[in-house]
Amino acid sequence: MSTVLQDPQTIETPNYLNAEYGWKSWLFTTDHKRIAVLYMISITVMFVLGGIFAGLIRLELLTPQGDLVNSDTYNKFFTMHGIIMVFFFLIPSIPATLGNFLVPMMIGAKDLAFPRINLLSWYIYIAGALFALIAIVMGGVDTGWTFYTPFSSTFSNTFVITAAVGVFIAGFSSILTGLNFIVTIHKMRAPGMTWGRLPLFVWAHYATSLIQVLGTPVVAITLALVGLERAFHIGIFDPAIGGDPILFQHMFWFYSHPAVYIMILPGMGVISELVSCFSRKAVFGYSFVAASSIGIAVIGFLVWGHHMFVTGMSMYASLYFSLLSFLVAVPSAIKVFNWTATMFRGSISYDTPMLYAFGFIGLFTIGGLTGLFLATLAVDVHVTDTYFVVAHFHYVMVGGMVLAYMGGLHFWWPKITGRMYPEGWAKFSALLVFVGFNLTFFPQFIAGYLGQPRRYHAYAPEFQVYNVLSTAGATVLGVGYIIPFIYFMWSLKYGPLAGNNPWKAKGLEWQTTSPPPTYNFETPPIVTEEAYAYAAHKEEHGG
Amino acid sequence: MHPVSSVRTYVLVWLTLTILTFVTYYVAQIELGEWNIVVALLIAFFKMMLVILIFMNVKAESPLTKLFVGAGFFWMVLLLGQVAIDYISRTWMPEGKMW
Amino acid sequence: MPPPPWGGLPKQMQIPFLPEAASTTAASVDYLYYYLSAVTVVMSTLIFAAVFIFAIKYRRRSDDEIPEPIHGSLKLEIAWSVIPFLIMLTFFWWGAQIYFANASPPPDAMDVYAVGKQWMWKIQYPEGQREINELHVPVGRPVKVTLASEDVIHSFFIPAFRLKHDVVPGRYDSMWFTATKPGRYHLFCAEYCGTEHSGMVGWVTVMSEPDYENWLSNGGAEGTMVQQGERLFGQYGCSTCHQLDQQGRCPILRGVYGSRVQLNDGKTVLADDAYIRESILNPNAKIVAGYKSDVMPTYVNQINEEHLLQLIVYIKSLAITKAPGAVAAPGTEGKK
Amino acid sequence: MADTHGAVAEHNPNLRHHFDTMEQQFDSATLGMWVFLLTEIMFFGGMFCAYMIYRSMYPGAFASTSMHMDPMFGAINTAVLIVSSLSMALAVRAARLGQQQALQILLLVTIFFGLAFLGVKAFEYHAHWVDNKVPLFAGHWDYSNTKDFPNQAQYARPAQILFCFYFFMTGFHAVHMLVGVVLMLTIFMMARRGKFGPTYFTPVEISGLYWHFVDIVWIFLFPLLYLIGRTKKLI
Ligand code: HEA
Ligand code: HEA
Ligand code: HEC
Ligand code: CUA
Ligand SMILES: [Cu+2]
Repeated sequence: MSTVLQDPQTIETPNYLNAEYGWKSWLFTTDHKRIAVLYMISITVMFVLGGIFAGLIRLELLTPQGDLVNSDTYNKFFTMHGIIMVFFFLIPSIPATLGNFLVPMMIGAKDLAFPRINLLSWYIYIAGALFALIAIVMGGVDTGWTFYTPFSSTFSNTFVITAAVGVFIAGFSSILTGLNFIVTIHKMRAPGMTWGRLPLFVWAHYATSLIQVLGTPVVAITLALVGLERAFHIGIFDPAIGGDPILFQHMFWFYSHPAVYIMILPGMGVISELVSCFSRKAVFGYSFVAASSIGIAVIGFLVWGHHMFVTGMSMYASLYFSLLSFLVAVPSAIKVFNWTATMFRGSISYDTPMLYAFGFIGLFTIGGLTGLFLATLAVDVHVTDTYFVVAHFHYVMVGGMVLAYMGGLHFWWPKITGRMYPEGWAKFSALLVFVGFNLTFFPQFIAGYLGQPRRYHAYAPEFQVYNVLSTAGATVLGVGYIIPFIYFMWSLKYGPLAGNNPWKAKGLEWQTTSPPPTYNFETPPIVTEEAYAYAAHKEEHGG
Repeated sequence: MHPVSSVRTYVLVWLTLTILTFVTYYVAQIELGEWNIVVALLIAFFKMMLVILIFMNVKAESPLTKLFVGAGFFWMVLLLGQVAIDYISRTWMPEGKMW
Repeated sequence: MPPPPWGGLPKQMQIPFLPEAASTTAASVDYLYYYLSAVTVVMSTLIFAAVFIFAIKYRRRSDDEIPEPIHGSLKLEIAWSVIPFLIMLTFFWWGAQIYFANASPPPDAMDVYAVGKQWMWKIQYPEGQREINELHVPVGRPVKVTLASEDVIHSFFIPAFRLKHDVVPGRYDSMWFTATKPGRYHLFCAEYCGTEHSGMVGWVTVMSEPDYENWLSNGGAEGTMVQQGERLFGQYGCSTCHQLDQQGRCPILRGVYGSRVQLNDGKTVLADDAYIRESILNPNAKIVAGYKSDVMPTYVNQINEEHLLQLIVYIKSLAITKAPGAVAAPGTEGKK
Repeated sequence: MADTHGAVAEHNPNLRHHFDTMEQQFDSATLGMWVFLLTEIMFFGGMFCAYMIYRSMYPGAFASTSMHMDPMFGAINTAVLIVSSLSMALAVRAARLGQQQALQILLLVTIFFGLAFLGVKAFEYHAHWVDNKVPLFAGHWDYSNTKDFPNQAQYARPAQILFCFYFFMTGFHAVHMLVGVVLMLTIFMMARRGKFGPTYFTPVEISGLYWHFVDIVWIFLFPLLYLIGRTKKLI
């Protein structure tokens, strides 16, 4: 793609963007594509907010003394950073935006099964986000994103109820999205779109939806119980009357471990699409990659106790959860190996989305493998609640999911907006993100093994080297995120027209116009071939 | 769409449910030790199955619906069972070793 | 351990990669860590190399080339799920070994008591020393730290020992270690516990045996924990009911600790720290056979964790040594 | 699928644009409801889980608190709910067969019994309030020994936890009942306006599923909260 400005024409075909105008046409839309855009805007706002908190965290940690803000403020920083990034950015990130946009198109449906519920889920999300924002404006929360009792239920004197209500509400938006996907994927597939032909992106979203539907209610009730305990000054987690704080952790992690797979499976779905498209080759071991998504979703519910190895949980339970944590790593390994094998004898291009896919494979592998350190009992005893854990989860969440989101955004941007972004800048910022990311989070592995505890506002001076590196990296990372923000805005107006299928990709979404018309397809598609059948019509492409 | 059950079936189920309610009520007054809870839960489970299969008509539903109903049970068991693993095995700590 | 390779550099330029290893556990955890790191490096190098090589070797040469499809291989799939899993099982096995070795202290471990409180560690020794945010231990002797919390969950973390344990309110936790190297090491609170969580830090001083004895002998002005406990036993009015050798409305506490107590619901319990603690805070939870409930008042919210520990140590000192697990007769008759 | 069935091609006004057939629409709605019920199972499941743990930790306290519930009310309420489930099932049947008159009457019966349940529940709550068995409100908690319960003070601390369970579980259940009643009222209004017929009764069907689910929750709550330790004379 050349970045030379071709005279950007306007898009004439009727599409979901020019179907109607005015803010009402957006706020009352039931079109899954418009709702996806609404979500995209909202989570971007939340990401910037979470990112600002991250910046403040890193700024504070530049020096060991903790001299920028006081400790209460710092505690609120990382809490709000964690809550916003997890519940209001990463969990809805790919499912509610790319998933919302693409799942119906990829299976050849006109919309999701329940378009009004889809819109409702966005409003619920906004309501939840408002509560979170109110909690911030009123003075913040300082419990950590994990809301551990009895600190959250009895001791903290910040706006825990408000924040918990926000998360509780946002949970229902996540549930409704999942519900909609499950029904849509079961009932709305186009003729010929059998389960064995579903794009892996759709499989990944099906697995994600299962977790959303089965896990989220448990965290909802758990946080509701914490909220009630605060409101009435009595409840079931209070050790003073015989309650067990560890039970809270069980119930919290029953959701929140599977939730980390809500935060990675959609990304894995994106990577499957990217690797296949930019290798022009069917994904190696399609059925294994599909099945491994379901495997992760199910086994993911068996391992939550690995967050509790030092809490005084029974040793035997620790053994059980440790063993199963290794089992859940197997399906992830299958995916990594299959992506790599897909590239073998492919025709690989280095377009920006593929660069993000390379980044994902590398960083997710490191993040996942360090997850294995944590699942190893004796090592976790030493590194739990240190920066080692912080580094692990940023590798999988930022290095994994955020890169996948960025990759997917670049890949489907032409479909969503009908326009291309400037390739040169995109490649440059992908590189910046990769370098900045590693600089930020790799040193934290070392600091963590050295013993720097997490959630520390001031730390022992010997850790400073690593923190300085980390802060420097975060700056680079921040710049790496700002550039795409600018050029995406630019491309909305000035980007060259993309055409229906700029990547020559397979998949129903590429067969319709860019941007797609309101009901996605002019004529209802009928599917006659496998997913990723790049070689099926070889002769048509000439050669 | 699936056939509807007869009014008779519904009324019979209702009768069974009502009778079982009073059975639970009275069985609870008989000393059975640990078995009281077991009996109570078994009866409740049986009542639930009646409601699910006949009132909610799952009996005549597609395998897919049955699968989802089954999944509900399965995940409940995952939650309760694995939390129980911790609490049950806490007392397995070798006794005699003071801590 | 040999001096670290960066040992010769000027102080500012020393960049450590591992914390000091100063306990028996530390070395074994480090070996496991090396092993895990090695596997990680190998696996990720393999994957990165494959990605790199494929990306370069099979780069797209013309815009409309379409490679031959390869649909998969069952053998490969099985290989790359089973082999990594087997490797991971070695992680599991090794990790579990060390974890279990750390589960229960050797019987001859010396006792130390630590109470976490927003935001400090209060340490007491049976000999009567008390310190705040300082822990002194002798080298080469197993030490068991009994952990209690006054308020929220804290976590007792000594990086140089590669050990930590959460301190959960409402119960006792414990951990044990054998220090191997004299020196001063960090003590951190590793579970987020509110405002000054990052200030809940201190030092562990490992001393040679003579230094330790020396240190023990100055201090302890208030007497040993047993003596303090005995004093509290009077202050809180325990002694008005519980007399040492005369049985009245309430059990004699001599010989209770470590025995199996017969309860009035027919069950028996082992009288360990947790049981004594519960007997004091929530006496009605378990009633000793032959006694009435509601005679002993509850002391919840009246005795803090430190005093509780002193009382327990005192009651413990009344134990008559005998094989643990033997069932005591109902009440405490017949005990000397 | 799209145009193979000539029969459905004549457009039903209730068919929403993004579905191809009425059958697809109906199946989606029912499946959607079942998935929603899955989430409800896990929602209550969280509480049942915590209940299970505490009950095994404090069996005596649980039995003691249970003595303060009147199992007769519980049983009557169970019976009331079962009747409402019967009328609901019959209402769905009537809807399927297109019997409009019967549908409306049966819906009213369901609503009536739903309200009856809530009425009894309110009555019970009031009794606990008067009896000072509401630890949630300062000044409404008293668990010292009384004539009928000479030894209950020994359970005073964990009993608070268990009363919290009682109020949280029955409270969430009551909220679900309330939602159900409102739902039924809506369905009733729709039925009166002649919305339903033998080809379109999806809303009746899926609200029926919801109603039965709420019934099932109570089937478990009744023995778990009211019927513990009934055999021990006095706790
Ligand atoms: C996207 C999110 C995400 C993902 C995908 C993962 C994936 C994994 N995580 Fe992580 N984790 C988090 C997010 C995530 N985690 C978060 C947020 C926390 C902290 C929460 C908090 O306390 O605030 C956390 C904490 C955490 C802990 C608790 C640490 C502690 O607090 O003490 C543990 C412990 O076992 C763990 C383990 C794992 C494992 C085993 C995986 C596995 O699924 C990884 C599997 C992947 C691979 C293994 C890589 C690919 C495999 C190969 C290339 C094969 C080759 C391998 C071999 C030959 C061995 N994680
Ligand atoms: C989706 C999840 C997600 C994401 C994307 C991130 C992104 C980042 N996180 Fe996040 N982090 C968490 C989830 C996430 N984090 C969680 C769950 C915790 C645990 C919280 C807890 O303990 O309770 C945590 C904790 C955490 C800590 C530990 C705090 C502590 O324990 O004391 C640190 C410290 O370095 C950190 C840093 C960063 C950085 C530098 C980024 C960067 O990647 C962010 C880069 C992005 C931007 C900078 C925004 C875009 C740029 C702009 C809009 C320009 C304007 C901004 C600036 C110039 C600053 N995070
Ligand atoms: C008013 C009388 C009274 C006072 C004061 C009292 N106790 Fe007790 N204590 C009892 C009775 C009666 C029992 C036996 C019933 C029971 O198990 O609760 C008992 C039981 C115990 C037990 C369990 C003994 C066993 O054999 O298992 C311990 C331990 C104990 N008390 C410690 C204390 C301590 C420590 C104090 C002071 C802080 C104290 N008691 C104050 C009356 C009292
Ligand atoms: Cu105490 Cu953190
Ligand atoms: Cu986890």
